[in-house]
Amino acid sequence: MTDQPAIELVGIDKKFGAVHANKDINLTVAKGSIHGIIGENGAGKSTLMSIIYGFYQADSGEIRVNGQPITIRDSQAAIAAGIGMVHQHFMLVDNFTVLENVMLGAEGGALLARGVASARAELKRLETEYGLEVNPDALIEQLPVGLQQRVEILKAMYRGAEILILDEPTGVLTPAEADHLFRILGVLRDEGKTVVLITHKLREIMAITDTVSVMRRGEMVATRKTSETTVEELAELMVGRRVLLRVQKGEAKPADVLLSVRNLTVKDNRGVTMVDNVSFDVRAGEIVGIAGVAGNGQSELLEAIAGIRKPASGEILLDGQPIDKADPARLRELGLAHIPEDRHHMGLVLKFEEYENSVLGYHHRPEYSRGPLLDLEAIRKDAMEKIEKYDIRPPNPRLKTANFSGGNQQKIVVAREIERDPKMLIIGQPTRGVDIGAIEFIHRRIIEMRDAGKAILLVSVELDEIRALSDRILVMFAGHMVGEKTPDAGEQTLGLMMAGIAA
Amino acid sequence: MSTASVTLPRWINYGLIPLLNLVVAFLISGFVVWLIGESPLAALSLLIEGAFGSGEGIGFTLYYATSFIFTGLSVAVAIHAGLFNIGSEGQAYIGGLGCALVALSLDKYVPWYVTMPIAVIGAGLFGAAWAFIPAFLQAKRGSHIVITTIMFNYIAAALMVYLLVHVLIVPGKMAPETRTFLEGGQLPKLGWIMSLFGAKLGAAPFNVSFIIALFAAWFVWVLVWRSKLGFDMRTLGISPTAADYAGTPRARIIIIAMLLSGALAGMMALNPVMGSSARLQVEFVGGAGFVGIAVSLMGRNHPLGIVFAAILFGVLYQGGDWISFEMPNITREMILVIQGLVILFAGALEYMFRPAMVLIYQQFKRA
Amino acid sequence: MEYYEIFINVLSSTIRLSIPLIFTALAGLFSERAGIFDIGLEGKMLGSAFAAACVAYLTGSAWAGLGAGVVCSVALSLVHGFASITNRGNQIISGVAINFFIAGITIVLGQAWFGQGGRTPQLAPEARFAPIILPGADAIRDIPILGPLYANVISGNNILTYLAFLAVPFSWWVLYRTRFGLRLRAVGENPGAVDTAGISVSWLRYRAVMCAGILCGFSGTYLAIAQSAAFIKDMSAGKGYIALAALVFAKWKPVPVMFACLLFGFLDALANFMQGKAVPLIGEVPVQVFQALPYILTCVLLAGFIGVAIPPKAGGVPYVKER
Amino acid sequence: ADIKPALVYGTGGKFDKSFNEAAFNGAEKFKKETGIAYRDFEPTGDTQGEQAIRNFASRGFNPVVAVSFAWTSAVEKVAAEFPDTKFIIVDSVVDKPNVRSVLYKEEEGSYLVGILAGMASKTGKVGFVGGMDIPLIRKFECGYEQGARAAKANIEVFQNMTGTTGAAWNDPVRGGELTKNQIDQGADVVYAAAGATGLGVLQTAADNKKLSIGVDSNQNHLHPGSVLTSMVKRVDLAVYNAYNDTKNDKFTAGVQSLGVKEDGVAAAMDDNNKPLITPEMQAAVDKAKADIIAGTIKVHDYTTDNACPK
Ligand SMILES: Nc1ncnc2c1ncn2[C@@H]1O[C@H](COP(=O)(O)OP(=O)(O)OP(=O)(O)O)[C@@H](O)[C@H]1O
Ligand SMILES: Nc1ncnc2c1ncn2[C@@H]1O[C@H](COP(=O)(O)OP(=O)(O)OP(=O)(O)O)[C@@H](O)[C@H]1O
Ligand SMILES: [Mg+2]
Ligand SMILES: [Mg+2]
Repeated sequence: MTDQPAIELVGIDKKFGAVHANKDINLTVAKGSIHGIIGENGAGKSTLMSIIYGFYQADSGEIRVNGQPITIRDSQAAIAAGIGMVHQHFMLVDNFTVLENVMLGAEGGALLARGVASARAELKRLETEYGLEVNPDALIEQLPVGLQQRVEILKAMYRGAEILILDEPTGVLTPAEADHLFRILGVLRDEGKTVVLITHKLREIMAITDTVSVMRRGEMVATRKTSETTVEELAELMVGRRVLLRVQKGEAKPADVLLSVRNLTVKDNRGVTMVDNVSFDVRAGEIVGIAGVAGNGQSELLEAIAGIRKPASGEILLDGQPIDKADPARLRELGLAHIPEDRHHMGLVLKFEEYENSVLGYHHRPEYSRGPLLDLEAIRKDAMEKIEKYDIRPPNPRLKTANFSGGNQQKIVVAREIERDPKMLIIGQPTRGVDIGAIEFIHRRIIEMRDAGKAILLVSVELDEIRALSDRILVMFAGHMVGEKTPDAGEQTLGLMMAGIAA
Repeated sequence: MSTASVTLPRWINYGLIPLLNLVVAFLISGFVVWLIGESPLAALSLLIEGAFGSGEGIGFTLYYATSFIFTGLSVAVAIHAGLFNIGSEGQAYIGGLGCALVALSLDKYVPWYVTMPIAVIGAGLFGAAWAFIPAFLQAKRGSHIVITTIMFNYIAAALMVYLLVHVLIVPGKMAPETRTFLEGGQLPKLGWIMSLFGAKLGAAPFNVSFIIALFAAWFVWVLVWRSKLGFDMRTLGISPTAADYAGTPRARIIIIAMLLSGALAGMMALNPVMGSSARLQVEFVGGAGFVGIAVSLMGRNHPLGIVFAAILFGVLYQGGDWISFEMPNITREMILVIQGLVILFAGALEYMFRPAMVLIYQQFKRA
Repeated sequence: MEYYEIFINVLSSTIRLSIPLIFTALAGLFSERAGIFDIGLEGKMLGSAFAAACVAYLTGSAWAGLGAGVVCSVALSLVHGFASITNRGNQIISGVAINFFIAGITIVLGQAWFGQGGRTPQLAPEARFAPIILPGADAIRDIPILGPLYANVISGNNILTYLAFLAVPFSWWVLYRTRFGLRLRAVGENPGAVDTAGISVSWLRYRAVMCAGILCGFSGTYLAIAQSAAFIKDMSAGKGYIALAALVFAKWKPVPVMFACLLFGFLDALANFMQGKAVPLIGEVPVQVFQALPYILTCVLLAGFIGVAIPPKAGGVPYVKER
Repeated sequence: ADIKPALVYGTGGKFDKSFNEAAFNGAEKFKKETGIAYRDFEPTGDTQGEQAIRNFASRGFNPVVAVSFAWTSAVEKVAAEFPDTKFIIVDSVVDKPNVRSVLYKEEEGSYLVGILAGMASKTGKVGFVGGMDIPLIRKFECGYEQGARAAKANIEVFQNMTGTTGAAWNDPVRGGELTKNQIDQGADVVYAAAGATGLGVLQTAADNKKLSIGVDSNQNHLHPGSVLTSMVKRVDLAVYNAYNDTKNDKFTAGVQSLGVKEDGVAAAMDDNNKPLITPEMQAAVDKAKADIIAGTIKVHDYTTDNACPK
């Protein structure tokens, strides 16, 4: 075999309307290597990979596979070229079996009957060869995320991928599961296959990649041999300036209990128990962080406390009075503010103008209304004040919210919830999809709130964020609180707890 | 690159693009006319002549427009709450019952200006009541409101005929209709408005309900863009999850929105029942409820746009009658054809020309 | 009249009235399982009925009529596809538009061509699908129980009736046993999965709506040239919507769809049968009650008092990759 | 006087082989005889009649004939607006000095065909399928029932109405289903008074080798050998007379009701149904006719008390 690079990108450029997601990208991935790509959220990593996989079309630029320039019009072409991809957001049919998902698009014949047999055989082979075991007849919706991801990998392998792209595969995995994944990737590399691994967790990069490329704001800013670089250098490249990986904060002065959760059980829409008999307190003047891998019940817990999801049993007390029956509107009255995990679908109405979102949920308040009508002057004035105070750009309350960038969108939500000066603040993924500048800003605001004697409950899948902000850390696994730790607890111990291996 | 997230100036979004859609709809209609073997241009000039040729023509145009304003608003209010109410037809039909009952019981005793407000309420209440069950089923049971409202159109038809044939009919009369209302149950015509422009209204039943319609349009504007309820409705309509987060009571908003929608549809009955025929007749709605869908979409669900779109359809109806009279080959259902095409191009295909627009627009900006 | 006879009569009437529903509901099944809602079934049915009647009248051949019906309905499906797949328009609005357009155009053309108030001329027997008397039907007619059942219910229907009942297992087979079916079900649940598997979402959905078109063509044809002998304006009379309700009620599954449609057909038959008869306990009931009955029941069923149905996940949502 | 006659049909179309076609024939007859052209209009929806009538009047057409009760209120209004124009309304009464209202004693005609049905029926069961459920149609049904009884005292009469909206005049599918129902229940003669819906009735009767009775126009030719007779309602007379009288300045306002006596209604006899009509039947019909004219038989009119004697 020639040692042509597996993938070569020349001048790839991609715009999404106003957003310049990829700017003239050049990249070379050597055959038989694990190539890491890091970058802030929104840097353009997924976009770039989706272009290689033929999911998006580049506006301009050339793709070469094994030295051959090829045009990848759709994923079919990519698959034909031996490229497989595990997407950041899984591309599985929930009510299909593993087998059906694997076969989809590679059924081998107009009738299913024949394909099924061979597919089973092939799955067996892959299982034994790479230790990718999963029951072929299980329904996807009944599999834990870890296994779902495995199905995605199987899909790629089944199609005989020589080049495997994984887009932030570890976001949904415990450290232990991640390590298992990395072992598999190692095997693949030794088989001569090429792996492209996207993540923004530096630790993982250092752990298994041979080469690493850094993206920032849609540009490819650097490529390094992993052995010749350091975490600090990468972090700096990623962000464009020195980063203080820790936020300064003084000692917490916890006062009396504000929020207390008692034997809370919450089910999701499918009726599956996601939060199982959980109890904890949050005191005024402290930040309680809930660590855990995505999908272990944190979302449901937040929604239950915020009054969006009715608990199955148990009780929630705010200032001693039960609130598990109250709806979000009522809770705001009681001084409980909520920064939701998903700003695009919950925190904001993207089609609204900025000023409308700046009062979403509070628009019934007397100061914003005259009788049954809205008091637009008051609202716009108020919105403008927040825009200045939080440096939201562009400073235009009449602009459609969708046209603000993620970080600025997040600032709109944060401003709205914090400026109401609540007693209790519950926060989900405060900095997801937000650039570092905004991250620091938002972190500082949160600390200020604490020092102002507010009670704060913080949920984040970013362990670093949890450790940076929290005064106490609760670890959640499979709907249970598996334990409490102080921020100085080691990543190792927390990681084990997140994996359900009690500490 | 995708043009979807490029923002265009208002005059293109709300002016040029709807206009383009409309033009295409008309071109195809013209083709149909040609297919029948008549001259599209002749038809067009007849359309104009019929609709604007005389004070009477204009009167009829505005008379039809009045009904369409009501039904258009009815559809729009529901759409803003994310509901597609195809039941305006039936709600208007039942609204007619409410309006007629008021007229029948009061016309002997009081003058029209006393009857009217009560009739407005009666019609509104009955229309709202008819919208309630589908609303409730949607809110509490999640049953598809599009289908339920259609079903309720059929049920309304059966109910009304039963009442007209067996209860409200004047004994010994053939036609299933109520007795003619007396003065006190008839809405005065707006001849004076016409005479301001030196035109004569003639027999056209253009009446005061037109003014009520304009008032309703203003009311809807305030409701949707200036009131807290409207804010809740729009939040729910655009993003139900955001509504949950904001603590907007979904079920209640859905029901309120549908009640308002039904009430507006019901008030439409004033125009034909008290304003024109002065009696309740079988099938008096005559499809106005469905026209409301086209009107609302044409008008981008905005009251002002709806008023204009309603007048446009008034022109189609009046002019259409003229055409079908002069060109016996072209029946009045031609309007349904145009209606369908307008809904298709202004509604389902509203973005067909957008990418092109964006590119052209960007060319201009460069230059 | 003797009860078993009544039963037989209502049953045969039920079947006659269910056929258009079955074809139409199956049409909706293909479309909605692929994630394309189709309120336009009503219009497709009406349009194909008109096309079938015209062509059958002109050519004097029922089969030519069927062909025309199918072509017309497929063409309409493509319009719906163009609006909702290619242009990502609102599927419900597109369907409603088609319904209006057809409701008008059929009358306009019909009146212009035949001058019978939007009707098409009566068809000669050979231009219609005549009842097929199965072998031995008359022979065993007088055997108690089985005789009437075979002679009046099983035998004596037209070819389309038998096709409708064949279409049910066939649809099941296509959906669950073929590659096309697998992909079709997938695209209705998660188009992304189909797309990343290298399959064109648009083309797949276009094929799905075309299947819908073909089936609707059959139902329309049945209305015009099998069940009756001409096209009559608005002859679909809301059957398209009722078929949709049946589809929801049947939770988007072929065999249950058939039973749901038979149920609605039965109601209609009962409505006709009960007219002018005294209902036990209640006594004489106004005609209108029976005429409204199917519509009322539709709502009752949709209210999901028989268990709520979950539509295909991606249903009604246009597939958008780039915001 | 020279006149400009106009004609507005009922919904259902000019060539409905029934009601409207009869009116059309009347106008044609007048045209043939006098050479005076006329203008006609086919509304396809209930909302159109009024404007059509007004358009004719305002264009100086005179007289204007509106066939169908559906245009009652329309004529009422327009007649007031154009006092010098003469209007003729069929099947309904409008009390205005310039309006002639032409009514038909459908009960009498229906009585005659009822007798034929009663005599032709072997099962002792006959059927009636009406269009829209309105008093007018009940009137047909009632007369039919009385006639059938007169022929066979213990006869059973099934009756169905097709629908509750204007669509009921235009729904042969349902008409056919209802007919099939009645046939399944044993009816072997079915009388259709349902406009175009009737076509479905006659079709189904023919398909099932049973007898049917047409209405308004002579429909015997539609399915020879299956259509027993037709209750012809001479709408053509109303139109023809209206034009003629106006032409000869003999127009009279007020109510004209045409029954058996005036030849306004009759049971159609021609070569198409000759084989089906036995001499006894013929005799019975002729006798009934005579009795009605003589007044010895009084056929009850449903619309007088909205009830039918059982
Ligand atoms: N389908 C889309 N339509 C419009 N804009 C998009 C789309 N996908 C991504 N973008 C924008 O393109 C930019 C790059 O997004 P992308 O998902 O590639 O970043 P990323 O590096 O993968 O971020 P993350 O680490 O959060 O996955 C962002 O600004 C995002 O908002
Ligand atoms: N849901 C959305 N709909 C439309 N456009 C969006 C959406 N989300 C993001 N965008 C577009 O993507 C652009 C960048 O969004 P993104 O979330 O990537 O922020 P970013 O690039 O990370 O910038 P920031 O540093 O503020 O986070 C926004 O300016 C916006 O125009
Ligand atoms: Mg990404
Ligand atoms: Mg971002």
